[in-house]
Amino acid sequence: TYAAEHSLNKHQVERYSRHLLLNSFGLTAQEKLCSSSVLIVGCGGLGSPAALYLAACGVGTLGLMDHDSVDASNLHRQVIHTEERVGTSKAQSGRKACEALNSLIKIRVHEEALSANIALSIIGQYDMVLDCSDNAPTRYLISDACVVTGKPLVSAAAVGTDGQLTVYNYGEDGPCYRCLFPKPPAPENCSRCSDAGVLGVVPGIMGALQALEAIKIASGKGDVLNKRMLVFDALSGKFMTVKLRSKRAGCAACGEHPTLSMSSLPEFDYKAFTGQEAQDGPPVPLQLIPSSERL
Amino acid sequence: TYAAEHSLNKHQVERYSRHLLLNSFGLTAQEKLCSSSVLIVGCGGLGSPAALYLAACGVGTLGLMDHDSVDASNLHRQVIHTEERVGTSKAQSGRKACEALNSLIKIRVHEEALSANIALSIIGQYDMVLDCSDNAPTRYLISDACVVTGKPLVSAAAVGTDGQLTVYNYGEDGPCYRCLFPKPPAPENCSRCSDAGVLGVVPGIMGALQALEAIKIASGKGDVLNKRMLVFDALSGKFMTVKLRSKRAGCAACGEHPTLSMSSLPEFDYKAFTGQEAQDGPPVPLQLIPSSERL
Amino acid sequence: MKLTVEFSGGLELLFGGKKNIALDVIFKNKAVMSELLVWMRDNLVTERPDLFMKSETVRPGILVLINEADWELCGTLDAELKEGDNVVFISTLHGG
Amino acid sequence: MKLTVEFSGGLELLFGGKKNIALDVIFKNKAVMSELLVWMRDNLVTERPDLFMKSETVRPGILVLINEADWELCGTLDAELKEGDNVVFISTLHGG
Ligand SMILES: [Zn+2]
Ligand SMILES: [Zn+2]
Repeated sequence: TYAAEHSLNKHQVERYSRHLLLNSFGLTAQEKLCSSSVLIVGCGGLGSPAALYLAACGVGTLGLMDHDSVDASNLHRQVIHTEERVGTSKAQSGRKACEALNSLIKIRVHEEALSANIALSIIGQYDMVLDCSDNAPTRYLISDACVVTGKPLVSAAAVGTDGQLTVYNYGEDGPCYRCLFPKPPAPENCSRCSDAGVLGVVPGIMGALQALEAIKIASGKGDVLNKRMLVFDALSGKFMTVKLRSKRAGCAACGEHPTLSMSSLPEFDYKAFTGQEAQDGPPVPLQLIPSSERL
Repeated sequence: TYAAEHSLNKHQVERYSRHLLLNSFGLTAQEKLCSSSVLIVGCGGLGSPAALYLAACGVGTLGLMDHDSVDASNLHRQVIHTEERVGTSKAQSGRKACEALNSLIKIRVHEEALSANIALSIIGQYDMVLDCSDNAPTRYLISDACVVTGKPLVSAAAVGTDGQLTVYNYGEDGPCYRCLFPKPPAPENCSRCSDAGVLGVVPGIMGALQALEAIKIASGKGDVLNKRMLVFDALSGKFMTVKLRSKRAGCAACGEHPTLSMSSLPEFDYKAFTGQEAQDGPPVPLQLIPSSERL
Repeated sequence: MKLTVEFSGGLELLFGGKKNIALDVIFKNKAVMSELLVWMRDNLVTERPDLFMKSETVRPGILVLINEADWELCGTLDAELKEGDNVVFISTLHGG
Repeated sequence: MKLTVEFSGGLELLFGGKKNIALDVIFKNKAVMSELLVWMRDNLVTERPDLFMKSETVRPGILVLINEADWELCGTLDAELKEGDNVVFISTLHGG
């Protein structure tokens, strides 16, 4: 049913037939998807659905990066892992889930933390990056490395019952993470799932939405969420799309006279800049709400 | 760290710690979740993420219903299945995925199609139902059976790049499916994923949102999406929440003088009513858009 | 009267693939939904008008929203329209 | 001047847990964001004002939106407010 001049083999045509049937997607979009490469930094709550849906849809090369190992308290939201794989590498566990789902794609595993030293060489190998990390220093590093290497960045976050999603460093004048947040928040304002808690399905929803943005970028279909942020309030069930600024002329990463470059980024001290280690955040001030006022 | 008077064992406290930490969720909500039972009808594109996230979050009893078996063309979106399980029962395949993720919950498998004969006795065993089915007669049957047995129904659908989500038969005067659609559409207006195609991640997003609504209903936290419908356009990335009618007084299922009841529902001919078999829909008129006008 | 109409769930296929259309409608009698439907059928539908309307109203399976609220809340066919109103037509989906 | 303010990403914890608040603000000089921030700090914050403001503006990590658009697009602290405006404060999240 398809013309001879396309790059999909018969397994791919069968596997992706529901995409090929789709008027608004079709053969060319699927071919682009099958030849794209995507790096997922963080195989946790966001990375789980993002990896599953990107593996399923046929991204050519999927990179899974995480230095951590699976803990039982992860399994309420990190659905790519299993009880059997508790204690093993999250990146390897993610690979097993994605391989079982789709052996037609190539999966690469990076079992290390993203550091300024290695960021450019790893991110340079992919067409785009998904920030599924869980801490401020890593978020700044990923954004800076994407700007320096010229890669679009699909960034999501979830804490408690709130979620956020946007695409950085995309299009003519799309902003980067530093354009929005030139100064990092103080460590006590950076809540983490492990401290503040998170309703497990919230990163599930946000990570699936990240996969969608990656698919749109890779396939060239649809309007990418750059210069816009999707803000989700799970308890009220409300999504709000807000309009963001363009690139900031004075941005240290993507501005007119950037101080970050291929040569300076590996030297940049993200720990000193954010006041936080990538590996462990401060406890969140849980005492703020007395239990009598809880929802 | 938790008072002695609660019903969670130490494995549950460890597993669900990120929910227990959460100010807006906490112990009582988790206890309610752990004692709830949810039936998922359809282990496909919507049922896959719904089952994974409901299993992960600790729903007490999860029912997985599907009469179909896994096909390779399902795997681009039905991420609960694997290549190894192609040809096997979808409900059993779903059970394997959920069991591997969370052995603390009870999983029940229903490897049969939902028919008017068995609907009341099966749905009667659960606290609520997720409609993850793929055809009009099954959607009417599930809604009617939920009205007759008094169960809330979390209903989602996805075709192409569009998604819809609402909660039927919930609250004082929440409508049912028949209140909104008293007359079924003609068969040629009922497009299915197998005919019209579907971007795989779209049911992924909608199914995760279904799990969230189920969690809100079971836990008593947050505003449930009844009398509202969430409409998602994946290509533009836009969510719209629309306000729906209340119960319709003349509704055949939930109105003031219903014709459907415990005794009459099993006799109702859903095939004749919708003009469609639950198992196979008509081909969609794909010729509507010439390829030159495709997005 | 300037109105915007939107289509979802595949209905855009009947309107040249457009999801949003800005209209300037001259109503013959009253600015009500029943007249808008007929105007749309006669002036806007590009394919298969029978997949949009059946007798005097939208075909079964279409949800109509006026300013993001179900038209059942404002009178269905008799609902009055005013300058700037947004009318959305959503075809209910069955797939999953 | 009647305004609504909304909080997201945990900032509601500084405002008594409320996600939406309807305000009636009397501005001393001009109805601009800089004055609104000070008014909110003095009249609305229930906990830790230092987690809301730092020197004259919001603390780093807070995104401010006026009518759903980044306040950078309308002058940040000098952005003028008018009756009915909606101002949203979003704390950026890092978890995943
Ligand atoms: Zn920048
Ligand atoms: Zn009804």
